[in-house]
Amino acid sequence: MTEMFLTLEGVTAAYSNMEALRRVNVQVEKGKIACLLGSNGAGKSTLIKAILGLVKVVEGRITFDGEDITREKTHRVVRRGISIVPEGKRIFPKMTTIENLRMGAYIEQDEQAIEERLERVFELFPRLEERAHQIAGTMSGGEQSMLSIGRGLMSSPRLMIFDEPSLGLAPILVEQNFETIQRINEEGTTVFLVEQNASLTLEIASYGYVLQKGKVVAEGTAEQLTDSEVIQSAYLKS
Amino acid sequence: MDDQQRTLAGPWGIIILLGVELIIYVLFLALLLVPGGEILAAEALLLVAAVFYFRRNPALGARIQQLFAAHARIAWIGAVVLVLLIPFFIASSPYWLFTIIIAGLFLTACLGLNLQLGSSGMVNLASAAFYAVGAYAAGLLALGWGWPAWITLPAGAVMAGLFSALLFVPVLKTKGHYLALVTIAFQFMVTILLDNMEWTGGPQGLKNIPLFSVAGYSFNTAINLGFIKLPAYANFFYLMVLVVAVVGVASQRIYSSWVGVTLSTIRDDEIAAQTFGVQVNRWKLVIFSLGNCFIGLAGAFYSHLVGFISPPNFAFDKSLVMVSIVILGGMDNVFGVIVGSLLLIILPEKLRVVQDYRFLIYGLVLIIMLIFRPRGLVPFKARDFLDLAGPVRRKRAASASSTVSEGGA
Amino acid sequence: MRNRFSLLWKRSHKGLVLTLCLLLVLGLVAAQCAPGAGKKETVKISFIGPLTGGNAGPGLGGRNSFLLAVKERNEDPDTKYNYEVVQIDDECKPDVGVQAALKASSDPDVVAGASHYCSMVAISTADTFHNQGMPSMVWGAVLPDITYGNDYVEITRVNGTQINQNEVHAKMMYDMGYRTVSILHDTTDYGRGHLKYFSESWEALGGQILSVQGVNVDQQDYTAELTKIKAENPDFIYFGGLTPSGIPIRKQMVKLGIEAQFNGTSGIKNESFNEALGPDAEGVICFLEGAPIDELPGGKAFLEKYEAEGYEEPPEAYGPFAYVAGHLIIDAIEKVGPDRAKVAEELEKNTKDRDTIIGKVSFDDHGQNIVPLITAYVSQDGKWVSWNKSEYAGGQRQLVPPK
Amino acid sequence: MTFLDILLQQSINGLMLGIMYSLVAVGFTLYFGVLDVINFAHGDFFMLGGFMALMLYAIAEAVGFAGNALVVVIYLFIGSMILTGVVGVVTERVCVKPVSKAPMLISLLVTLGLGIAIREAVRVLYPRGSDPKGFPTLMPQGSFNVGNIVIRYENLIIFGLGIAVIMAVNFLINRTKMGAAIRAVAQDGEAAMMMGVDLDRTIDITFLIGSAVAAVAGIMNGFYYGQTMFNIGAMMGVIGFSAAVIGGLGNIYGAIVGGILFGLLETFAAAALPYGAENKRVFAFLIVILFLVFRPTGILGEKIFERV
Amino acid sequence: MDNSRVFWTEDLSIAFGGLLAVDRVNLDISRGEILGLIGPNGSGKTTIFNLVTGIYTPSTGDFFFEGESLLGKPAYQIARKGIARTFQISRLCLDLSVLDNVFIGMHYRQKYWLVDAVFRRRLLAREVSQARDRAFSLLGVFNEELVDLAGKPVGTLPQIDRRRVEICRAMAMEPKLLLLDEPSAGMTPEEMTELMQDIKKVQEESEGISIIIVEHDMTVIRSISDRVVALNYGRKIAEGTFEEVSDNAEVREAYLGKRGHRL
Repeated sequence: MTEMFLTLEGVTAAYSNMEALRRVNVQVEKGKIACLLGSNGAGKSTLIKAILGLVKVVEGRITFDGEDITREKTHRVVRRGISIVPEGKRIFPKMTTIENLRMGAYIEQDEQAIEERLERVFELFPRLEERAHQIAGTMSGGEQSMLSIGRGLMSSPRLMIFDEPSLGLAPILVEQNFETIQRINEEGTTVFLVEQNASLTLEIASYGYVLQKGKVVAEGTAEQLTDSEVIQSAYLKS
Repeated sequence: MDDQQRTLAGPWGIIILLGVELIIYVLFLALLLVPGGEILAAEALLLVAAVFYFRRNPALGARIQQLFAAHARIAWIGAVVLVLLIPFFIASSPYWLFTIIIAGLFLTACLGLNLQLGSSGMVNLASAAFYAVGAYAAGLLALGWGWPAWITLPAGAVMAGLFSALLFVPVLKTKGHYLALVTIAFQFMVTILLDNMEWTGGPQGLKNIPLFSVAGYSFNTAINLGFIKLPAYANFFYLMVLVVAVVGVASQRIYSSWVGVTLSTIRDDEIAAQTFGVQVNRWKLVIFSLGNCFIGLAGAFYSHLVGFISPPNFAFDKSLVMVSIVILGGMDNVFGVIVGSLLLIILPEKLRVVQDYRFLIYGLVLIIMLIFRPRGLVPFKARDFLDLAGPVRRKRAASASSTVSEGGA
Repeated sequence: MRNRFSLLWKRSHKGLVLTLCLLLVLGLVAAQCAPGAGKKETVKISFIGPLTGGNAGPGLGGRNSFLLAVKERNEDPDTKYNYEVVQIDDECKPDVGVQAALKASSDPDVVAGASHYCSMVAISTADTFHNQGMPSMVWGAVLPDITYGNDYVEITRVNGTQINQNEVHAKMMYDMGYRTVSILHDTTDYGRGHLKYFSESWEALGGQILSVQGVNVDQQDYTAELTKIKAENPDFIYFGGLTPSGIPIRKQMVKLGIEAQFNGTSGIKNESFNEALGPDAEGVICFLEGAPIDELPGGKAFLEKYEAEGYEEPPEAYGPFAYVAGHLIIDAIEKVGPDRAKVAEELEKNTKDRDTIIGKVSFDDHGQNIVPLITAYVSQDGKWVSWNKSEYAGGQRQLVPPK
Repeated sequence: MTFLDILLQQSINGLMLGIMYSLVAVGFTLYFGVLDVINFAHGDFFMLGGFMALMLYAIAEAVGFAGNALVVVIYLFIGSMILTGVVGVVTERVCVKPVSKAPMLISLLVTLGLGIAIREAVRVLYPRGSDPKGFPTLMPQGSFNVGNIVIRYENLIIFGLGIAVIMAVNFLINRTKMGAAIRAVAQDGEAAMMMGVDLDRTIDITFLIGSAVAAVAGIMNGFYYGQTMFNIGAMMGVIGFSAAVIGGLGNIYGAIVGGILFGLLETFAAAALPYGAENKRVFAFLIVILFLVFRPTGILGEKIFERV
Repeated sequence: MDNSRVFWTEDLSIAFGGLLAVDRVNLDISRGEILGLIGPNGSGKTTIFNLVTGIYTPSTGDFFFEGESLLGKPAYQIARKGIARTFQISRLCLDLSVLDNVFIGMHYRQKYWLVDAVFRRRLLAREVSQARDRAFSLLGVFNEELVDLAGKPVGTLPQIDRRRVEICRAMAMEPKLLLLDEPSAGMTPEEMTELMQDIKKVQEESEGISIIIVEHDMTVIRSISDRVVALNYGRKIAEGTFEEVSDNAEVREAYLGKRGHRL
């Protein structure tokens, strides 16, 4: 019996009349990397916002670690141990690198722990240590992406959600990011990876869902999905 | 439905329609003529009850709207007749007649402001300054050169339009909060300068501005019709109705024309408008000036109504009242501006019964109304061109539109 | 017909419609059921003044004094009528004033009234009262034009004008040896009026004006203007304006260490000035029309009665004038009956040498009270003391001497 | 007095005025950051702060609490800051936040209405609220001379206090965790929530700080000018907003620069221009308009790209 | 000069704060052609649209329409030359009716001015009548039902209809070059197919119109475009038929990551 960490049951949600989710069922297994694939506008971001309580969930239920978190306020959801690396990095542009990272550990009170985590992030991204006192908005896209991931790690989360970590990055950087994600997972954090880039994602993920126009159109293990026609026809190529 | 429609189209429909108009009219007159604050409370209660009622029964409201749409002409005639009869019913109270004239002036000015604020999205918190320009232009021309009011009235409007040029650059270069601040700053500059300049009479303003008179008939004479004696303000009232009619029809026609569509697009999305060939800057300047013309016209009228103007008449709080009228009434909506100006000019007068607490209540009412009806009392509705284009699509029009058409071809 | 109407008014609507009608009727009835009249015939008189806004202080003081006068007369068994006061706020704004004047005069029951503290408002409503034929007695506004700018029989004024005040002011200072003055005035009609009449009087005497600076009423900081004055080193500073500006000017003058006498006009003659400034008010001079109230018979009684009524606000400088206006108006009505034209005639023509708490009152043919007396006051130990009775006049204390 | 003396003296005057403008401008800047709202009632919080202090002083006198002046002053400042701050938070919750997502004009009008309500409430509820109210003299009244210039201890204290408050706010915003949350919300509210920041609480705190700082300015204003009045807030609001914009909206240093610049502008216009005293605001507002047109982001603001 | 070339850019570039969003891009399109513009998010497609419609001014480079340089011209003039566009995030005026939204596309053909608005109602009625018929026929190309919805505020319409209205608004300008920015965003596959047929129909009905379409959905691009240009990091990385471009290694890498060949 595998333990389901995060589950969405029949979740329907709407976001500014645009993207919508229709009765979505998704489960993330503890300690694994689950992924959610889908093209632009498929509703991936809405799904994440639904988990975080940023979008109104019309029906359905979201649970995390056995507890109902449907319609819970964002900061409470985060305090339960979910961390997010949002789409488009969403770093705080007028803060320095280190301030950004400290924001990531906002819910942590223990200064000692924060220092330790900072070191861990710097170990993971030596580049960030070099730029520790630079204003984040002036850094390159790749560095901002590292910062965003680093910031997500700072809360020492039990579940990390990545929203399109490949977006707008050079392929080499994308690969680096994915390697980092894999490493994070290996160190014990459950990962929910939401991506457009299917091939790389399926390489590191164990289980996946394909979202299209707000509905889950396919799911299965990474191998099943890689070979699946669904992905070929509905998502990537014609 | 068909049966109902046929009935509404018949004579019974007309009677019901006139009945509705009459009820509103009586409530309005009662508000003015019954002394004391109880009537205000009673009608406010009535209004709130009606709002809730219509919200729960939207069909009834829709049907009344259809009724008005079906008999637009009769509805208009009825309304005009009722308006023209107002002086007869309140002949005993020049005070209320005067207050209604003031409401009419604010209506004129706010129609101009509505062009800027409502139709094109340009914030103008300096409307009292342009009101002042119109008033002073009229007053100075009348006093200095002895121009008759018939010329100073449009001259005041034109001067206000010309003065708009002072703000042309800021209007194009700033938006939102920043434009608001520009116009506030301009407003303060104008009031301070009016106090300090010699040739505008300084703080003492202009005195003894001649009141209206036509061919020797002074508007300051009471009208004696034999069976009833109307106060002198009745003259001004009818002139005001004329001015409001001209400005109102012009506003409504601008709204229901290509120009209205263009302005709406500029308001909603300047960039999209540009990419469809709209000369956004030119339109903004034209409308800004035109709106100020209307405001200036109201100012000039005020000069000749009271015969005395001075800087405190044109302070920032007047701008606020005008903006409140437009926003509270409903932006880009001539009917909304009418409702807004009647409400916001008459309400403080009725609130006089609570004396000291008047402005506290006024402030609170403003906040509450804005929180609960941020789109105004009469919200903007999609323009309906289908009627204008003739009978071809009548059938379609009936099914596609639920709005009241006000632009008769 | 039921059928037709039922289209609009279904049965379910009926209850609501009925309730609404009932409510309306109730409202109307309630409105009409005003408290029943007493034995005497009721006559309405109006009081108009600033009851809200920045000038509400003196406005409310005037109102209370006026109410006191009316109360006295109503309690007097000899009066023929029962008087009811209609009080209206003019916010000290001309356009609101016109509406207020119209409201009062539109009511045919209102026979006469005391109106206006602010000059601008009084000027703007003169025409209105004239057109409506309602007698209006100005109780606080001081611009000469209010009475001298027209020939209306309806307009009278119980208080003096800026001209009287400034003549006396200039003369007194000149006689004491002051020669140079720096003038501050607010940019309202009130301040500019004082500037005009004081400059005329002062220059006629041969005094020298070092500088004239206008200030805005909503200003808090006057250090820039005062620093300039400090450099000019005048014998005294003249300020034409009201208390809200007067307090910070005096305060900042002290703080900047300007050694010069500070004189104000009637606009600062109120308790707030002394209360707010505390010891800094010491030695400030101002002028007010009329005799010092507590030196006249009846004046003390007025103050005591005012005190006894427990009004929240003090009567302020012009309260006694409003009080007198109330009495004069009622006197006229008692004499000629509640008829506007007769009352107006009576007030303007027959108010001669009347003894009041502000001294004798006589109207000239413009309806202006020719007050024989202007009183100088000096702030002494936190109170306005009339000059002649003060320790300054007695020599125990010293003003800031001329250079 | 020499020309230089006058210049120096006027500079002192301008700085004193400017420091109060700065304190009000800080509030505008904070609110605009976190809620994108221009709170035109802010000037009335400035006024309210002064009246709260007066009320607290009256209470202290009534119960016979009278330590030395320093204790009383501290009590007045802290008490008024708390009370005004609480009023600020309550009004934010009730009036400002519900309309912060509405079109800008609505929020503008609501805050203007709020300003009217606060002003009138003070006038009606405070005993004899329409009169100017004197402030107790609790500051040391001595002075010393540098050449011909008079420098008062009181001025030094108020100026020092103003600078200290601004530095404290700066410390709070830039050096504390709470401040980090406020800045994060200002830059990207949603991302801040994703970090676990409680958005509502952060906005509350911002209004608490903004109102409390305005209260400080209000009390300083009272001590410095010796009086306060219920209607001084409206003009202060407009000037505070102008100062915030001149400095660069959303930037705390900008608020200081803008406030002091506005104060100096007014002072020197009054002192140096012909008819300057009566027209100084005309001049100052003209500068505001020029700034808005030619450098809308203010002296210290950054350029913003409009995304299409 | 190739006469059939309607529009082309020369080394078009723009930088935002040091970042080259569009880097020396050369595009050209012939009369009647449909050009697909593809590339990952942030590769500069929309920015190119913003440049050639005059919303941004290029840092360097130039662009030509019918042989004439439009560099530095204000947006409304460029529009009047015959370039119309839609927006990625719909920029319709949601409070206005469908008809009003389409009318704005006809804005600059109307000779009607402020004075006419007040005094010449007959003229207006005539013009409205014509414009309405044109709008109806445009809306009718897509869907007869849209005609019935003409009086409704756009905000009440479903996503696909809004897209259609937006395209109608652009078509109402009778443009010679139409720029479509992700017309299918936020639609179901069925809706998308429908919309693509519509676009084809539009092109058939208006002879000779050229279309540049930015699209994420490869189905759309394949089915509709004559030629495809791929962008990455603001640079053009490939050009040719859909097959050529989609087989291009650099494109696959840009889209799918380095190991994209596995699929």
